[in-house]
Amino acid sequence: MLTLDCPYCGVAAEETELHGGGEAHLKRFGPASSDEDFEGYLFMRENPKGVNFERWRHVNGCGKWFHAARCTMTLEVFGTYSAQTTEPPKALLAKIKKKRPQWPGYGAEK
Amino acid sequence: MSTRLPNAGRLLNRSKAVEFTFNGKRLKGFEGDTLGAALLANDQMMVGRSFKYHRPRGIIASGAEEPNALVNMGQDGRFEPNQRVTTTELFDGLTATSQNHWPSLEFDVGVANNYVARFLPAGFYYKTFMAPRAAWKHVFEPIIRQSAGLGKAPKDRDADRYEHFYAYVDVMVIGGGIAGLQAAKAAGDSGAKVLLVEQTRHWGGRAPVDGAKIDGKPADEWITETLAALAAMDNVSVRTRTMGSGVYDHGYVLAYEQVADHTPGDGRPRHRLWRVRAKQIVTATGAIERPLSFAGNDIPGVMLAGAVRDYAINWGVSVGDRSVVVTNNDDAYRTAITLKEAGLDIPVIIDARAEANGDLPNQARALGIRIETGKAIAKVKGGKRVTGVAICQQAGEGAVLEEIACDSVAMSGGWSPVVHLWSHCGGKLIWDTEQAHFRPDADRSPTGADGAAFVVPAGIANGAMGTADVLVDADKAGKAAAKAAGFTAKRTAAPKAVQVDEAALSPVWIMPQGAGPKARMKMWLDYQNDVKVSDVQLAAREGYESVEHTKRYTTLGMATDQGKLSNINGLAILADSLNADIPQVGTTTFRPPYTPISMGAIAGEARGEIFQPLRKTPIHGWHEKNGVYWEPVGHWRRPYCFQRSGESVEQAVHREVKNTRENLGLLDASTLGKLVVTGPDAGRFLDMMYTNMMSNLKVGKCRYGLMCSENGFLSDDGVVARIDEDTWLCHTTSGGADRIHAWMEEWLQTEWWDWKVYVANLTEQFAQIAVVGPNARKVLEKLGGMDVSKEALAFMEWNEGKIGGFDARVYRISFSGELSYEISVPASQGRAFWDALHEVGAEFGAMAYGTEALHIMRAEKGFIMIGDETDGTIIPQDLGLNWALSKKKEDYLGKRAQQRSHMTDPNRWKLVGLETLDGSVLPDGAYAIAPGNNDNAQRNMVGRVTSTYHSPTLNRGIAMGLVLHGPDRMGEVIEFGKTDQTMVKAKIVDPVFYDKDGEKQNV
Amino acid sequence: MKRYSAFAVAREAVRYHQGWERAWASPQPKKRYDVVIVGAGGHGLATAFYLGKNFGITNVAIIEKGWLGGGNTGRNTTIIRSNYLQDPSAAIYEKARSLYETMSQDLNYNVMFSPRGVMMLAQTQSEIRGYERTAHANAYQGVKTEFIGPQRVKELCPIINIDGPRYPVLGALWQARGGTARHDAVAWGYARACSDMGMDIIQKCEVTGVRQNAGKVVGVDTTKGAIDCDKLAIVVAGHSGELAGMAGFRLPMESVALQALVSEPIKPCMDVVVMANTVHGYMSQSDKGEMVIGGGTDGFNNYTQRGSFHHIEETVRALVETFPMISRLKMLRQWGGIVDVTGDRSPVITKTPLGNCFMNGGWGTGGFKSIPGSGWAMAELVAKGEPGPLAAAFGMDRFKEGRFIDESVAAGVAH
Amino acid sequence: MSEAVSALNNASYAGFVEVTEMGLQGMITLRGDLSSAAIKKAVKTAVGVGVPEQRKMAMADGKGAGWMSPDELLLLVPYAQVEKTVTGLQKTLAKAHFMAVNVSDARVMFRLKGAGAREVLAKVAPVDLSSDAFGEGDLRRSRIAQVAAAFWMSGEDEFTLVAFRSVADYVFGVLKIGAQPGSEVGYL
Repeated sequence: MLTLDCPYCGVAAEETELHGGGEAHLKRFGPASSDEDFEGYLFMRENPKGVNFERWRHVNGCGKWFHAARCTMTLEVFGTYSAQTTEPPKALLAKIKKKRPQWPGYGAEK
Repeated sequence: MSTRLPNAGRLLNRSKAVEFTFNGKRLKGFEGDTLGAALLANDQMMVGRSFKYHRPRGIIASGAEEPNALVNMGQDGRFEPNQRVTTTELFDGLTATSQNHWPSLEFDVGVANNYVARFLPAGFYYKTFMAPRAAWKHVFEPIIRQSAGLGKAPKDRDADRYEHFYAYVDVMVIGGGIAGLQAAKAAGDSGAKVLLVEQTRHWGGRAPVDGAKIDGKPADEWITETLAALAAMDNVSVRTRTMGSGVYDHGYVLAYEQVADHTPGDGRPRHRLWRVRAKQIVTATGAIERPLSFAGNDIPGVMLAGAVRDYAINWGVSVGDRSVVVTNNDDAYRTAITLKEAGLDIPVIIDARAEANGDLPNQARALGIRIETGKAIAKVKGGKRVTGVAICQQAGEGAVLEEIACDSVAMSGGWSPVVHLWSHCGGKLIWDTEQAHFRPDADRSPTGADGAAFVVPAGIANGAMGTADVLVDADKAGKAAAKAAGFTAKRTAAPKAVQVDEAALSPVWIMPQGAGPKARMKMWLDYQNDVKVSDVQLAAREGYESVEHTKRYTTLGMATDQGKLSNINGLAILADSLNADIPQVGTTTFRPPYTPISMGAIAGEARGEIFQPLRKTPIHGWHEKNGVYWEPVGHWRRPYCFQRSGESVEQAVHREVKNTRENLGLLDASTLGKLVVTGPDAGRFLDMMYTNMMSNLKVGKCRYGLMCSENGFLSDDGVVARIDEDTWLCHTTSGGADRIHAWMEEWLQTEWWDWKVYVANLTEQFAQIAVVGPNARKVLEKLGGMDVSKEALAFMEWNEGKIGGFDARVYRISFSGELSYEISVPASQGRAFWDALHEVGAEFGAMAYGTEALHIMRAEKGFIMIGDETDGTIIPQDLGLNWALSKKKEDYLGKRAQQRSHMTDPNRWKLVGLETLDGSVLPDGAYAIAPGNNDNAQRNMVGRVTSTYHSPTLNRGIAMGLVLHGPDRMGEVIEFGKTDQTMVKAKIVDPVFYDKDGEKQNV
Repeated sequence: MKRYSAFAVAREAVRYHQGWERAWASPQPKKRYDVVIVGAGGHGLATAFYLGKNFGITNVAIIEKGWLGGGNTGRNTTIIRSNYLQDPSAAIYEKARSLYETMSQDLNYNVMFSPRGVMMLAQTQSEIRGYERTAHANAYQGVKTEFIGPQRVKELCPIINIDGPRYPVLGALWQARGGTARHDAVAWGYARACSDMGMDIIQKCEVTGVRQNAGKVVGVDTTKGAIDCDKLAIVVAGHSGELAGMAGFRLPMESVALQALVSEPIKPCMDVVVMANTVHGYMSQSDKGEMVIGGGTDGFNNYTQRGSFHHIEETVRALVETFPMISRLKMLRQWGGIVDVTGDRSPVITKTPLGNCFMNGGWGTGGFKSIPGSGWAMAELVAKGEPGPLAAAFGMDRFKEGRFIDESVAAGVAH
Repeated sequence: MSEAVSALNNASYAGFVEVTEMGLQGMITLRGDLSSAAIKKAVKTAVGVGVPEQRKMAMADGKGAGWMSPDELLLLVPYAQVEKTVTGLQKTLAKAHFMAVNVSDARVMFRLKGAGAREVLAKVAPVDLSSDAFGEGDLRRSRIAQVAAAFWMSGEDEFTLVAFRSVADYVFGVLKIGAQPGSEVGYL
């Protein structure tokens, strides 16, 4: 039963107040894009064992979308941050790296 | 025989006798009894039958670990199977019956299995019952099902109610023994908010039974004082009858409070399921005693030594006049001493160890009890109860040295910490060779949201076995938990206790060491599922080497006690068979709940009318009073039609269609989504949301729009009205309002966050009523207040003002092909407006109609319906809606997806109208069948029916469907297959069946 | 290998069952195999079995990180049905169902396939339409199903509350030859048969790398050393992403927890399998007497094999409403499995960017019921290098082309 | 105009806590940049209180403003004054990017009153409602059993709760069950 800190409300929202929105920081591809890029955008997923960047909506709450960095093996939450960004905050990446020296880093799988 | 001892029983209120029945027999007990204690006090040795062999089963334990003594309890709405008698509080009028036998507990035909037990080893059913093929389903399986299962299935609806409760604490302490009490005290002293729960109704656990002295006082005194101290702290709460049943991620604990099980029908909720969020959890869950594996260790009267002691001291029950004690450790001597001091006979203590010279054995000797070391039980004699034991050398193969008569056997194989709650969320274990048990590995504890440990084991649950150690460990645990929760623990010393010095146990996994196969087939590991030493050895022999394989192959530990007694013993046998160390073999995964919890408690208050939210429009009440036949739409209920007396649903629908076409129909359209989109970028935003242009819509006008998912598929449609320069009102489908609102917010928040747009969902602010039919204008004119003439309010225009005194916004749109106005008024006035329309409209033939009439009328007009023509795999192009796909826009959600090869494939099925040659109604969902089969030998299909109705207007069947190259095949006749393999012929036609030129709606 | 039979059991009983031989060998890996299959779950073992049976390929190793059948094969609710809507799904699930019919005899291991019948309740108008559509499709796909009315539902399952206040039962899609089987036995039976054909099942052996050369797989590195192979088949369900990562390609998949629970055992009260998709819950009664209950998947990526309790709550809530009598039963045990879900919630049986590497996964909630059909189709793909008719539609290229196999359209969630 | 009626027309239940539907209440959803001077001024003129802090409800003689999200407030005014207030907001904010809509009829408002009010709510809302965590003026958007709701502590032993109009019966139903005599928890 996850709890995630909503960066907008400042509450530790619990899973029943949240709605998961899948992988974070996907780049949208529109009409001019290649089949590969479009397929990647809509379907291909990192699905990592370990640090995962994902989207959540505080649906039974302020209604805002936000981002979370979470470990899919331990469910540890490294941090949550604004939805209005195209990549994780540097400070958060540093924090994760410190906690998980083995972690290849954001986007390393891509 | 087992009886009640005079004036013993620390938990009894002897002044209050309690009556209950078992298998119809009227019996007496006392307040404070468990059902188990009371049954034993009445010499009810046998209480049930085992799962597989239907062997006689008696009470073996005194708590949650009891595998045997399960009964049917209560009656009718309060009947419940598989009640554990050892944890069931006795109350006046309790009724219980034994389980899993026919015709009676004493004479059970199922016992036949026992006589052929030799032919029914573990997994025998995997090797047999294979021929003839049909026999499994029709012969073997039914027999197995009948003889399996335990209690009877309840028949009636549950008479009780249940509820949930959310609590948030710094430290939750699970277990109310001296460890839990001390841990709670230590944590509470730091100022942390503490919740302490105990599964029974009593505090203190086993300490008082074992005669512990704490800070120089008897345990009972210390417990009372500590409880008083806890009661004095505002930051500490304590609850009995509340079991910590599961530990989940991020500090979520499930606690199961049995509020009224002991007072049925007193109006309180029966169970309350607590969902606790704890920063730290202390598991002070104690330990469970292990049986010893000797032949006949399952005969009623063979019990755990600790349990025998509990019954004597807590409930003043002697389970036998002559009790043999058999052990591999010192603790069991406490039982012998207790019984002896109670004036009962202990013919012998059989100790498998070479010597026994600890304090307790010496006390026993001093009391004149005979002690036989290095010995074992070769076999227990008796059938439905113990009559004696045969003694042999533990080291030998079981040659009988002596037979001793007795009526009960108290056994102890040592104690295993209760590590369930530690393990639920990933806590790991280490093997303690000294104590021969698994205990929590402090270095590998469960971790929480912050990645740090959040469970702290305390006392015996952490492997601290002596009273003094328990208190020190618990004090440490309580302080550690408080610290981890952000508090500073007080510098206080742990209470002191005299620790009886106990000699080490010697692990004994079978008795005697060299017992042969025949004897091993009589050594029970899992009493309820009838798993024996020989079964585990067989599993190992056959290659089911992983502990999971063995568990599943033999069903060891899969009974209702989840292996509380059998797991370690079984593991040891498996390890021995594989010549491996026990830690190498490892344990099975511990899963919640610790002991079973009621489904009712899990469901909580959600049943009947409030099982799920039911959404109601302001006009809902009128519908209920006017013969409505409901159709669930999401959480809404919409009128499918309104039946009049003697009318079938179909007749009602046809009446509603005809009346709407000929006179005046009124539809409650309040459930339609109404989203207001406003801001300088609103037009640009809607151009992305919809496939067609919305930015160029003129103020005062309406336009029908389509929405697609990013994957290209149609997801919603509706009429959009331009309210002012910056504001649009978007109608969605009834099911779509919340979904589309969320969809818009998602794009605004996560993709185009710099666009200046706000969206609000005003669906429920308004009641919306469709006024439809040739007389629509007349009724509005009669109500008066707004010019609704063709000139003032043309088709696809809207206007707002007053109608009949109501604040109204009027949209001149039509989904039926008739002259039609959709009028929205504030929800608070919705019902009044509806009534007014009926009143004023009476002379014009006003009549309510439902969703089915709506569907038929739109189908007659060839309008598509989201959810009928679409199913999540349909793109606008399939439905001939290309006109709604803007060519001017370079992008909209779904546009890129619609460029993929399969989406542009000319062979996609396309929308057409369908007319059966014989005028009949095509079956809903029928497929168009073409000659031949595909590579998987399935018939070739070239189309399907998406909507099909009897049209009362045309008095024939009409349908829409998707057909391969359909639009190019007008007039062609194709065949649709019925489920009975017969075919219906239908002609491909234009989907618009009625008023092709739209004259009626444009008047 | 000695055959199993009632006679064999009797013969062994005489000598206290001391004479039983191992059900399967546990060898050390050889240096090289024709085919290495990663994953000794039901799908992996079935793939191996049909490679041997249908194509005579027996120089095969099945490599398993843990214990055979220890993943989703041993964690599901054992439901078998083939009443799917889309042609490709109906084809492969019906193939699987028909193979289950004779599996006990084919494997000489009683997997207790029990065609007790599966019903999917229709509790809304749109469900009625969806299931009627499925019944029509099934009629021409060779799948025997029928749409039945509420009274028939009540006859078949008397403990159902067909006129609950919220969602009265309006009918059901009924597949009489659907049912259940003993999940562990399916894995064990295949394992025994594969071992008997001389294949090596290597347990406690984790793949740590996929060795490649010029766009082809040459072998795998494992915790028991390097193993060469001509062909590699990856059949690891929830762990597909990890293996694909080693092989260097991405998948349209995510791994989520799927939860289930059982009640304490009671005497028989329910002979059929009931699925209620409107309220999200399904239930059957095992031969042991436990009510076996399943629900939906968690809404986030998760490899812990633990689920969130509120999903259990939603499922139980739904079933207490549908079967009021279970309110006074108790939940004995809950658990979770990790299922891999694709973009259209249908599986992939597919070639990969590596010529001689093949992948089978993405079964989501449909894994157990498909095991034999999946193995059959996968074996053909591996043996021939090209998909046969059963697998043809399940290639991974469909996501690029937009050619989806979407079952959610009629049956709601596919369990 | 005709008589307007609220969802449950002031229905009430007296258990160990009193549950009352509050009848017609003016409610306005205001969205905009809450830190902007324009909004601050507009809110002040509209309801006589300042823009509330995060998760707070600010009330002053029958009017008030509740924090719903970083860009949304719920304004409370007497039902009869809603339209006037909305027009007022539109005037004062004419130059800003904002949204002000009347949601009075889209919502239902309940009041929980009595010593056990915290406990009744704690049965259906996953929120820490202990006195040290939730006090007068505190507001939270969460869920009530299975539906979204917002509630705030509007007095000693008193909560005010807002949910969607269509589920008024459902919310009333779960609150009544929780408030039934015999269901006291004795914890909060």
